[in-house]
Amino acid sequence: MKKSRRIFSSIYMWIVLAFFYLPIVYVVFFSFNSSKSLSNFTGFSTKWYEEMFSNRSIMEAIMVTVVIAVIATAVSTVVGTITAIGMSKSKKVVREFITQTNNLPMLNPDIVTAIGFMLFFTSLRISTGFVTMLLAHIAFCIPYVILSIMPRLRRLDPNMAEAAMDLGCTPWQAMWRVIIPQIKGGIIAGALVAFSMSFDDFVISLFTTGPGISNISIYVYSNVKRVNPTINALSAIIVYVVTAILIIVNVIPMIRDRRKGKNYEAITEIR
Amino acid sequence: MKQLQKFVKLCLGSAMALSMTACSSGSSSAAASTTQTETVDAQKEYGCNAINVYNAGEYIDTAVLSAFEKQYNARVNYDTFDSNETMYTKLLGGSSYDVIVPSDYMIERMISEDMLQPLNQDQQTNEADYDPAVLKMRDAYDKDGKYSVPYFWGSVGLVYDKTVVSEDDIKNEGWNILKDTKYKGNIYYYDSQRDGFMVAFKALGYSMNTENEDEIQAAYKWLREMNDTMEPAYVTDEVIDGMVNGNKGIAIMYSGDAAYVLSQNENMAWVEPEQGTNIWSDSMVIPKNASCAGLANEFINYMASYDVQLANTTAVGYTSVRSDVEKEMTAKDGDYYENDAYTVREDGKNDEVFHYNEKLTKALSDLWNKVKVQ
Amino acid sequence: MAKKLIEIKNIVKTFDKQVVLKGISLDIMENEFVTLLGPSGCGKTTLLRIIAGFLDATEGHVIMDGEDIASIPAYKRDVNTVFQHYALFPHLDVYDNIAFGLTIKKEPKDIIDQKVTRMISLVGLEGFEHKDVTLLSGGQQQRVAIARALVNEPKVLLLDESLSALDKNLRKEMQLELKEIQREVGITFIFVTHDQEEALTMSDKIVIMKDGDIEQIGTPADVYNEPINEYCARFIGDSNIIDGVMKKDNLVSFDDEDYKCTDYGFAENEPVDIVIRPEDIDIVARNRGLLNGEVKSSLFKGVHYEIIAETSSGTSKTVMMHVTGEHDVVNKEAHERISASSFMMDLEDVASLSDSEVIARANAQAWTDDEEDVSLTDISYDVNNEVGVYDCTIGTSAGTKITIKINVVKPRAVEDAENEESIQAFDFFRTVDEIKESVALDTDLIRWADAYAWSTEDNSRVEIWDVKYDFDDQNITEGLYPITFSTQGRELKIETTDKHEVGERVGLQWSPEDIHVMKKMG
Amino acid sequence: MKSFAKLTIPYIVWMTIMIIVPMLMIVLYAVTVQGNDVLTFQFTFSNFIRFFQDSIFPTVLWRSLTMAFFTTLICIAIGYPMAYAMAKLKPRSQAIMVLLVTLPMWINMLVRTYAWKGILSNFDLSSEICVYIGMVYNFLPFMILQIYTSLSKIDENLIIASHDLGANDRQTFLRVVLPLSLSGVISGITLVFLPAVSSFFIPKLLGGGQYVLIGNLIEDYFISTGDWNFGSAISLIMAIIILISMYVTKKLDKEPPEVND
Repeated sequence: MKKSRRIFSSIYMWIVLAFFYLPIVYVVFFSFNSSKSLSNFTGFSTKWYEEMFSNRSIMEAIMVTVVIAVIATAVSTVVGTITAIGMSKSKKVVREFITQTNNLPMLNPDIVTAIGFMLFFTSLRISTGFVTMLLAHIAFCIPYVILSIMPRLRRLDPNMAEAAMDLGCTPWQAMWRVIIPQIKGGIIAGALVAFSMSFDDFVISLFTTGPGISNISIYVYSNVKRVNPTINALSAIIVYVVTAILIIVNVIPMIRDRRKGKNYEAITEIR
Repeated sequence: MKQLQKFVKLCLGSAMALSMTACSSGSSSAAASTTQTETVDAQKEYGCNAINVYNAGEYIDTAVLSAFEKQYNARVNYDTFDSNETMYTKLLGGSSYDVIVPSDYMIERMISEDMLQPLNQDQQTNEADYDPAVLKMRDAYDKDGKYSVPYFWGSVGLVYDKTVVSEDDIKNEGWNILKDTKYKGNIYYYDSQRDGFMVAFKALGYSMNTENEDEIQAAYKWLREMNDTMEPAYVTDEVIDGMVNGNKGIAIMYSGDAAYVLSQNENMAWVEPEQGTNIWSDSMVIPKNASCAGLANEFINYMASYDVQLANTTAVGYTSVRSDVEKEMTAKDGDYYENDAYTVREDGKNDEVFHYNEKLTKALSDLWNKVKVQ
Repeated sequence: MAKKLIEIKNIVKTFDKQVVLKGISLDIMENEFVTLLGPSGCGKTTLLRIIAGFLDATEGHVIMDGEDIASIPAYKRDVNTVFQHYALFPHLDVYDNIAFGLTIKKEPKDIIDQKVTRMISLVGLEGFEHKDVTLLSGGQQQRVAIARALVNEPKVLLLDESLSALDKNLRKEMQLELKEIQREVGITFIFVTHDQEEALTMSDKIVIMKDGDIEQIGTPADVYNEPINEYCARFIGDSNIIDGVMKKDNLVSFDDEDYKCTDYGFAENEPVDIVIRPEDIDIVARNRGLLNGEVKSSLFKGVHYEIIAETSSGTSKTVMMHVTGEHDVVNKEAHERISASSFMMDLEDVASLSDSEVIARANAQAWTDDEEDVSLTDISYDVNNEVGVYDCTIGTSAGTKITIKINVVKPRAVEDAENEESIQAFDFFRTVDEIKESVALDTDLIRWADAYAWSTEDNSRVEIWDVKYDFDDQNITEGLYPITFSTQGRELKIETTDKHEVGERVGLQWSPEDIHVMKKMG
Repeated sequence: MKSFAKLTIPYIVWMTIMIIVPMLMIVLYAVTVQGNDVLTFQFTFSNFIRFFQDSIFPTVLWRSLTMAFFTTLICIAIGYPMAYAMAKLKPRSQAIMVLLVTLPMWINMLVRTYAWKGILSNFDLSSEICVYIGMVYNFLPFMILQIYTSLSKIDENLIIASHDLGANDRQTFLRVVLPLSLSGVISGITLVFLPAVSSFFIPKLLGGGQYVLIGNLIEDYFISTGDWNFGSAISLIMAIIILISMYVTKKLDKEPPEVND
């Protein structure tokens, strides 16, 4: 009986996973279609990839997405880290104020945050574009960075910085040599979250962008009205890159573990 | 901030260079035909070398943009909008464009709100070749083309699948076929307050420029009934592929999109109901806050030129504003020979041009949202 | 005698080819408090889980009331468990935790209420019925866990290291209370622990386990007084365990002396382990006891003193320390000073000599007039792989230099055949200041003399236990000083109520029945 | 450590400008008349009155809430067994499963929704079902991961203890596992319900223009109609309702409901 239940639950898991991967496989499959159709596979071709790489708007959208994600990640990580460290040593009132305010963009629906930015920029007569989009991205990324660093700081011995300074560190050295190394995990996690938030963002970008500046999401949104197989190619490429990165990040440590001789049976077990 | 912008431009520039080389192998006739023209250095000539262009979606052969960029050693940032209203709101939101392509009534509104700058007439050289009917329409909202140069023109009508919809029904019912329950769930309704209401007004025999509250309410009621009984899909540019593939039986379409659909699917037919329709034209204008007006003027003139109009009308199916291009397209070996939708009806006695009317626009926008929300 | 309740027959348990239980057989009586005692990994918890039904035995049977319970799932067994960290349900309050088992059995509400209330008063938690269990103290949680198990009226209560999470005082208190509860409810308790004190206090029967096997079963008195081997002796109580030889019946010998005992039945000259409990040794005047010793340490433990007496010394080696005066080299132009000492080294170490090793051994350092440290960058030496005296120059980048001697010698180790140990050390040079500045002189002396001791049996390292010298390090002057390094000798632990000073020479006395002789292990 | 406390100052300034002020702008727009300059605003409640006067807007709001509610329900129904099955795997397989569930989330949401558009075009499904598929697809991983996290945090000993006290598998699940995993379900609800209420590109892409939700309405009033005041009022109403429902959900977390079997 137990065995049949295990078989049932693994079948169930594979069905759910199939649901998750169906559209991804579908879009990758049809990105190699020789015709425009999304339902008939008429032959293998890489022409949509060629077309995509020669499409300036797509290439620029990718560029904008990456540049914004990189800058927003860098800035929000630095600001978030510094602020989190400051918060850990601040009065409770200040800490609460920042935490609560940070919750706003995270609890608010994206669209509300987005129109907030839009109203803000227009009221100040700031013409929207790359800079406004970047500012908005930085603004919604920082709370996530702080959120992922704070728990690590809380776990830190509160006397750590004092101990470092007692041993002759300046406050800055204490931060660099003692605090930051210990919250590194949180900082990296925060940076990753920030990057993926920025990379995937659509709603906030849509409302804060200006002439000639689109990221991948906006490009897809404004070009799906007509059948546009270059979007399949673009999607497929995102799938390739994400998969490759995740495999590198996740599987390599697993293989390394395996070499050390841990749990050989694990991978075969899900089947 | 300046530094940052510079950096980004640099990045974008390199990406562009990469794509440009690939682009140059593009197949467009426009690109080929403009190569003989002498190149101009925009930076030297106009003090700037980049323009932001804001046009309706599916409204251009993008190859003409690369050709322009090459010829003027400039950069064109090309964005598209769904509706005139979206475009207008975007401008209010602080986006600064150099060339936009709104419809007649929107230009009327923008002129009245002092949002446009006059064109440099010295740079405009194509007026002589324009269709007189188009110029007549233009003069109604922009006397002598002080602010605008027409881009495309057309009407609104019904595209229907001859294998699904009986020709008699269409002829007899006109717009009211959209309420014929025989075709329930088989309808694409155009998602635009102006066109949406136009159909209702015309079906009821009213003017689309009415200010009469009763007539507006009657039209709203017509639309609600249509919405509640017919389960239409509200679409914009999706309708093009939808009808090419024959997904639904009837669609409200602009004549240009219809011409393209007809050219792709021989089962499709076009009709402009006798009850009358909206005759419209879209024109190129330069907003007050344009940052590169000189090059914008040049761009407008370029877009109105024979080669470019030919390339664009070939690609998208909208009717050219140039008589010579229009003639070529409808000639025996033209792309739109005997294509009903390509030639704009000029003698419809119930046909109207839409005029901007703040009160009406406001009322309609609210009512239109309510219609769509089933 | 009481009725047999559980019969454990030849239980074998393997996990991934690793044998955790090697065939355990054990009888447990009704109303008995049994303790499974052993270090972590000995299989005691596994055995408990097999009884509870959380694990299936690979081989063997658990028979309860004459019925093999292997096929009965955990939730149908008349057995309940108090878990190590109690495993209280955090989403239920005290009352609901205790009532859990009864609710599952769908007992009527009033019966549940009655039983739970009784349990709550049994464990003394009146007034805590609706407290959040996560907010209780460790002792209170413990009581809830016991009540939750007992309310089901099991035939057997299993306790898995149940007291280990409590602090020491509370643990003592709970030991008594557990015993009290067991007497009151009159059921069998099987208690798993690694704490011998808990086992001795509460149990009717102690089962000492090791590596998946039972070593000894007996009453607390049995296992305390008559451990069957070194392992059991070490596990139960503090013991002096000495390697010895059984000369003949009633005569045992260790450290070259014969002692009377009451044990017999061993082969002649059979090597054995001897246990003498610390409380059985009396301290008497020197030469009045069975053997003499010197008090090495004396710790006051409240009621008694715990004294360590050394009865025979370890292996030792004496070296000379050459104490010299100031020998800083001063470099006026660079405002620097440098100091270093000559040193001796083992010929065997020459091959692995490095710059940093030279600096460390020579205790070389350089500093400016402002007492800032200066790094030593310029080190040159030419040491051949043979015995001899070599020059070595150490200097800074500013050109401040000092020359020292490196004396490469063949070490002469002292070997003690009796103890099977060797020790070696070198003469060395130091300045007065270096000795005065030393924070941990014994450690420094060992390092400076490169003192090292090892077992000649297996070459393993033996700790240098003692450093003896006869100078006052704060008032030392130039000259030669002998230093003796030695390893640990025979030491006996004694518990006595009399106070004895460290260094006191005493006699030690016990009676023959205090010696317990055990067979050598496996 | 006063010197470290000062490090928060730049962010407090930034936060005030970039988070608080924009939120206040929404409130300001919501209570003023259209066409005003920021500085000469004219206070009004008419935007709110307009919203509630016309049954249309509350209808859309209600539709969005019910849609989000059912999306959340479906996500729990599919996600709970999935998370449960995952938590039962061996640790290494769990890690791989988590990776497999996470991977699609790293791919742009629009891209994934666009992919569904292609698949769904092959079937003749009502636009409502298409929107549900899109919603569930996009938000299910959040639910699974939240529930999985809370399930994998449950001390194995509690389950053993439950068996020990006489509960069979089903009783153990209902009385121990389920109540203890409720916090994961609750945070899953937060992560699904909230974005589902306001989602606008999923209905737009997959609903074929036939399915208007509150997010679409807001987008419309901001992007095409250009009535930002009314749009702000709608957003404000939505935000308040969401905050209230979040508050209620959080309350639920504190007092797990009685389980009767």
